[in-house]
Amino acid sequence: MQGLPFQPEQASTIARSVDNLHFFITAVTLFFTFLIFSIIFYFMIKYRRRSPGERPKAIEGSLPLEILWTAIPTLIVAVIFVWGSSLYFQNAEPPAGAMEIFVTGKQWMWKVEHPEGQREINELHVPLGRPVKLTMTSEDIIHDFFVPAFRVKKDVLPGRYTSLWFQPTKLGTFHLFCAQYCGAFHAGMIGSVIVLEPDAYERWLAGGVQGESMEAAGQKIFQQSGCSTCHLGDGTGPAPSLLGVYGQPVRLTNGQTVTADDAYVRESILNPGAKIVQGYAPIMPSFQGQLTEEQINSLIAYIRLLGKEQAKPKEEGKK
Amino acid sequence: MSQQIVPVKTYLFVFASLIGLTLLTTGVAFLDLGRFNTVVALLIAFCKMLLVVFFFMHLRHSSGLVKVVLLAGFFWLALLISLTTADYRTRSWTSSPNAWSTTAPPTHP
Amino acid sequence: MSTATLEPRVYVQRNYLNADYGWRSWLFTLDHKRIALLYLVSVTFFFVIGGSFAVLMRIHLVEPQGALVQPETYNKLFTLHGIVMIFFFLIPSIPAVLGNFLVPLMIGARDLAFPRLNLLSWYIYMVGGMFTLYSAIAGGVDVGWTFYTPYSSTYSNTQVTAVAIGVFITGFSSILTGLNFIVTIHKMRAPGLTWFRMPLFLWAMYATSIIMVLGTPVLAITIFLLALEHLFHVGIFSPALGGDPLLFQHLFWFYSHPAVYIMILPAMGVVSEIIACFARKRIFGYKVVGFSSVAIAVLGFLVWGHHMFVTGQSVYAGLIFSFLSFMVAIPSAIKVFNWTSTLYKGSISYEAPMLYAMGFIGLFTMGGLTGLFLASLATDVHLNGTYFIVAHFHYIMVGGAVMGYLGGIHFWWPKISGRKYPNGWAALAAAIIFVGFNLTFFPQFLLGYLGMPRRYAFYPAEFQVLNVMSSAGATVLGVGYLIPLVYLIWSMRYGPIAESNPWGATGLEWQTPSPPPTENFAEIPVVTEEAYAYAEKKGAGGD
Amino acid sequence: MRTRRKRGLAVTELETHAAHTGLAHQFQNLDQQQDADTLGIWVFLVTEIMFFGGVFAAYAIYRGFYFAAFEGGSHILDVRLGAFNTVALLGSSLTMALSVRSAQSGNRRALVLFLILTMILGGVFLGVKAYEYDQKFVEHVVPSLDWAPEGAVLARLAPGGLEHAELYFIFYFAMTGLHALHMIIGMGLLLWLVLRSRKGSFTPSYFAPVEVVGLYWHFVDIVWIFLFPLLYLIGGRY
Repeated sequence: MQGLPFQPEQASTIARSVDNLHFFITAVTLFFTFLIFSIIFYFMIKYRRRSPGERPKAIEGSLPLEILWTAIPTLIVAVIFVWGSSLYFQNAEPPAGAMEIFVTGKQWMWKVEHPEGQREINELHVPLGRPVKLTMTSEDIIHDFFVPAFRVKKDVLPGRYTSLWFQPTKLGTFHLFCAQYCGAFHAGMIGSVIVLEPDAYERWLAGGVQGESMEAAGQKIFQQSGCSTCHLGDGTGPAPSLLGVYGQPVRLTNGQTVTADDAYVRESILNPGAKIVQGYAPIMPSFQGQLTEEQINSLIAYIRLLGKEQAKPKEEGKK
Repeated sequence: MSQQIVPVKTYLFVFASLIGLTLLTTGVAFLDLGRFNTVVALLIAFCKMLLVVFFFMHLRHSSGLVKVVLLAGFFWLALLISLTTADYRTRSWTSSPNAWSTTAPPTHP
Repeated sequence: MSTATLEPRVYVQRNYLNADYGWRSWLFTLDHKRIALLYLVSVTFFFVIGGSFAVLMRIHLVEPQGALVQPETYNKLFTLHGIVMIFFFLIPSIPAVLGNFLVPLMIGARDLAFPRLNLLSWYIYMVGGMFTLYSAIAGGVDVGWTFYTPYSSTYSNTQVTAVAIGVFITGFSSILTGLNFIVTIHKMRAPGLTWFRMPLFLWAMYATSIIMVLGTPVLAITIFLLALEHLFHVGIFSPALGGDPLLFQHLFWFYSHPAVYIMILPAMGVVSEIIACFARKRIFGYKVVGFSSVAIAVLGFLVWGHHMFVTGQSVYAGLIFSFLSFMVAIPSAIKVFNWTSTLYKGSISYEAPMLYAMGFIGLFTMGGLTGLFLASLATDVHLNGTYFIVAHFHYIMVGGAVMGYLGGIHFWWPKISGRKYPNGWAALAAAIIFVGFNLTFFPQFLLGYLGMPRRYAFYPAEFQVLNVMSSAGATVLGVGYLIPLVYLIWSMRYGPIAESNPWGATGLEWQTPSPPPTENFAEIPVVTEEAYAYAEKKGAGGD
Repeated sequence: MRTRRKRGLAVTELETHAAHTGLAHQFQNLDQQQDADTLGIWVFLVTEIMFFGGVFAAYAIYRGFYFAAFEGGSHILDVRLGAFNTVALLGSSLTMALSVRSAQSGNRRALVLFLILTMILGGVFLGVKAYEYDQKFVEHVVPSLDWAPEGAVLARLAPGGLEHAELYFIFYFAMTGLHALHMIIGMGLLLWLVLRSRKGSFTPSYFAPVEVVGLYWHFVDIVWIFLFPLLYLIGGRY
């Protein structure tokens, strides 16, 4: 169903399915509201007091009725629970091949970086019909990335990555709101998501302010910050090689294994002592406070690239 | 309220056990039991608590209601801790980027 | 008036109101009924304060760019509205006013188990209130009543510490009240008053007390840690030192979700009393209704994570919390069905308290059912943090709890004051409140679904129509709340004298004179029948 | 309400009721009052469990995250002092239990003696605690106020990450501080008991205040029983 009064636009693949559940619960709500209201009105008129001394017979209650009206709501909420949860889980993970965009929230703006290097503020350009995954973090406090037309929302937390994904199904400009109160101009932390035809998107990426790609920026930081001195590609340096590492399990000195994901890479940059790769000494200095969130994002983008392109055969996990 | 007068000997015996357990828990800390160091320490603390509660605080002679009240306290504390850790423990089950999932090693390394 | 004192009057019964005079006799009283009146005056004061903040907000939101104040001021308005209404009005409203007045009367005792503690709770509450008022006067606070870190701990430079101290202190008032009720209900019931002969209001107060006693300390320690972080800039909940902001949310909602049940359970108790009385019927499924109160109190502790579905909580924890949130809906539904069935073959009259009770059922039903949208993971993602939430919890906490509170005040007013109020005005006020409430908050459901986030000082123009409707409704609602204030105060002096049992209700409190004497019962009563033995009662209503 | 009553007429039955020693007017008899008092203090202790429970829960989460840092922080503390304090506090619990016993059996001299002994042991605990706090300033491991660990201390804290070690010390001070605050309140209550029992207020049929304060004191002891291993004994000491 679409185009009802007081219905927000459906502009993503999940919007329709979320709305279907929404309408189902609305139907349940309306049904029971009218049921209760009409029974009450009926009883209040039918059993109104006719004489002041009236003493109606006591009714204890009724076990079958109690069971009935425990069972029916239980059944209905079970349906809603299963429906809502499965919908949520189906959409919890982005499909493979989703394009990735980095989003950084700060009081009171949204900063967006496309892997190709295009940057924008309070605007997010995306192509129609392609799944888009946002990797989000905050520079200060908790914000929340909310696009009503896509029915997606996720808090953006400092010191941590969260993500959401959507696949736009409609061209146009849609509201982007901050939905987690973040101080004085919380209401001003709004922007728009602009959905373009894929070729228009390509044109947009190419045009405007030319920035270098995130990987290229990351590579520069990798050199300038001295990462490349120790993280030698052939693994002979004092620090592990980063080739083929991203996305793969890494064994640590304490015997545990972690996956080298965004969070791990980020932590290793900011708090290197926390998880040392087996066979290496904890000698890396912390880069806490020396790199901006955007620089870290670029570094991660570069390390992803290293992970993708030249996987070392020895440690490669089969998938 | 405890109507019974507990013999001094019982109190002294409980006290001696408490001291013994204190020395034990301190001693065990100097042994390498891996993750069991924490388990043993908490177990000993729990035993000490039971001794204090049952003997010094006369729970032994208290009404069932008081026992239920105390149990409710611990039950709710368990709810608070278990449901909170349910979040932290399951964050690493998804592959979406999630700093806390990997920042968090198991509670008892 | 002057002749009244000269006239040799008929014997005026000694009661708790005329037992003693002077401010000392009130401020140092140990009488639960007088302490209840102290609370009545103070919660009314805080209601007016919190309400005026709401009025300012609704006026401000008439225009998309904001009609009245700066965004910073708007943020302070909604913060103080929330804090004052929740911690200083809703939580103490029914428990501390009606509960204090009625619990000893209903169980046939002379006072609560610990009268000094009871007075102390009021002082603690007032001290907490003073800190909060101070923070409002000294520049306000803008962190929202939820105090989310790290904004509250590190970034806000408003009066966070003062308000944290205020909330911390007030928490102990609620803990002590809950403790007092639990002990009183366990240990001081009159002979013959078994658990299953207790009025359902007492069951509700008992369930509420459980939450107060078990939940509030966690809020206290959380606010304490927050204040510590705010004062010393250490990283308990802020990521700068490795703290986790979500941990604050867990600890905060561990109390603050059950706190919703602190507000609604007592109102459910009040409604049970009123419906039984005005339908002249025993509550349908008495035991089920009683146990469902306790079930709500217990299950209410297991659902806090539904406030955190989009905050980065693990999806599996979200699954558990979603499931448990649906569970807690069931006892609430059972209650509504049982109240409705109580009317069946009753003898129903429509005095003002009954109208409030019916209003409660209607609004609570809508509020409860809209909760289903928020317990369900997929729909909550869209609605979380929008006006849908605002509408939902106002339906529960204002439509439900305040309706119940007003119903209770109207029901027991003859007992409390010894006077009657004009029933016509009261019925009119109930109708105006019901209509005004729906006009104010129903548009907010639509706003939320359309995607307007809450706590916005200004908003895109497309949301204006619904916002204007909501503001217009708020003026109706405001008038509705003012009317009872006027006629209840009027009735204290000019209202007709109330008999001891004007509604013909069962319950020990109606067996005492109106108003009751200080010691409640000259002789401790012996209970021989169930709570709502309306069928056995002979004769006409009223005596 | 229109007729002002004279004050004299306002005398209620409260006073006649209270003539009974220690029986408050709202109770029917001493048994009921004692039952209520006992239940009241236990319910209060449950609120205390939840109060400390909140900070214990937070501690548990962070200890899981930053075990190495917490281990390092723990090793800065002096186990001997912690163990000594545990023994002192357990001793005070013993003397407290004996005070209640003396009150039960109506031995007023023993009651006063044991109460004073409890206070002395509590004082010893607080003294040692104060010394430990002072040491933290010497070692510059007081979060926010004096945080500049150096030398051996720094070497011990560094592997787990300094800012996480600071988190450990926040919990150290918050938890022991709250505990010490409860001790100080308990000492005040003990003093009040000593004064009352010297006046002979307590009899074998009425000693609820002694019992109630005793339960509170034991609870504070239990908190420490958990704090000791959780703060002093993290990880191996070998």
